[in-house]
Amino acid sequence: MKIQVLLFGPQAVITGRDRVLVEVDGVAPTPASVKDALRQALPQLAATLDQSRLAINHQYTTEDTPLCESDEVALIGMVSGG
Amino acid sequence: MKIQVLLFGPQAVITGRDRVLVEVDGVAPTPASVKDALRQALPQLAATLDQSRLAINHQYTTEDTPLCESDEVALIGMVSGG
Amino acid sequence: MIDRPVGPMPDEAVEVAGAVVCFRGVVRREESGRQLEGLVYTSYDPMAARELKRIAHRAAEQFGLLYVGITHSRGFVRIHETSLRLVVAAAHRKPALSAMDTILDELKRDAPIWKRPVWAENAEPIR
Amino acid sequence: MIDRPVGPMPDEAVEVAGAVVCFRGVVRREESGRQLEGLVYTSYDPMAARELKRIAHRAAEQFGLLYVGITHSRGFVRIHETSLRLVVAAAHRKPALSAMDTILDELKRDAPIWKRPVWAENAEPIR
Repeated sequence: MKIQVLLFGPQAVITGRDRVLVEVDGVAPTPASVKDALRQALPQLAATLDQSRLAINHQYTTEDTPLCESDEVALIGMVSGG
Repeated sequence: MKIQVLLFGPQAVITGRDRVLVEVDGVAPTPASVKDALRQALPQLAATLDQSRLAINHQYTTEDTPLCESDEVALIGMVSGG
Repeated sequence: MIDRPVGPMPDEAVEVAGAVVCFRGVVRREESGRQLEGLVYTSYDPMAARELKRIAHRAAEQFGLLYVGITHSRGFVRIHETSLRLVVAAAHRKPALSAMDTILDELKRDAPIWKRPVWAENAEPIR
Repeated sequence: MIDRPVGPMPDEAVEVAGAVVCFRGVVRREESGRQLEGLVYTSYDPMAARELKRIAHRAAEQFGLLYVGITHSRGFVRIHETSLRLVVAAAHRKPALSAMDTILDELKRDAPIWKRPVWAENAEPIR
């Protein structure tokens, strides 16, 4: 299953892109497996992935929530608001 | 030695006065002895004297600071600013 | 009004400030379940100003503040109106918020200021 | 601007508020010792508004707040200008100050907002 992941902030700068399409195994992959796929697809993210969270449809999610193809998935890391 | 003590707030209301002249023994009496004299002169203050402090010339003072006759002495208790 | 801004002027403070916090203490509409018209604040005057200044300076030093301004009302303050205003500026948020807490604690403990209620039943507020 | 006042309207809040605290986060003139022209804030938009609302609601419940308003700037904010404004009203001071601290911690941790520096050397600030 192909999942599009939105990128922001320094992670968008490091990778030079604001979204990435990753291939994830399984019918309902989890955020953890999306992170693994990101690590492979964009090695520049490796150093910051552990402190990053995935948001699904604008909400932070746990590592084992199953994903649907229609979900809006975003990688949220290195935030610096305030 | 006679010392005039200024009274404020509820302590002025309880005693019905904004100052009181008390007689204190010694050449250089201390705030502690002024408090004792106040306790005798105005028994209505007894309940609040322990949580009150004396100010000498607009500064809080310790119980054993010697007093001069020219000092402005005030009893500061039951404050409620803010 | 007792008004004691302390420390460098706001113009200089703003050059390095990262956090500005303003606290307003507001007279509530009741006390012990009884409706208020307002509160009358009295103070022991030269000493009240001196204590506010001392508290502000001490906090400025302890927390490295860039600006402290304390304003406390005197006389009648109607309900919903501000009786106390405290402005603190610091390079960062944490010292600004800690200082605010400390300053308010010390003000309530040390400032020779007293309030007395004017109950809503009284037609004439005391001024 | 992301602007999410939360809770009862100020008019109602003022009826019972005893403490109103306003926090302003100001863009400082330098970062890591280097002069700034300002900061550019970007956000993941529907989510940023949603997170601010969630944080405000949670704090309102936890601390019994009467009013919470969070405003975060988006785009270029020049040095010495305000990037974040937080207003909290409560019956008493302690919950207002604690809530402010908690809200700011959570905002910094959870709000999908990013800043990037515009250095003073750049003649053209990025907008």
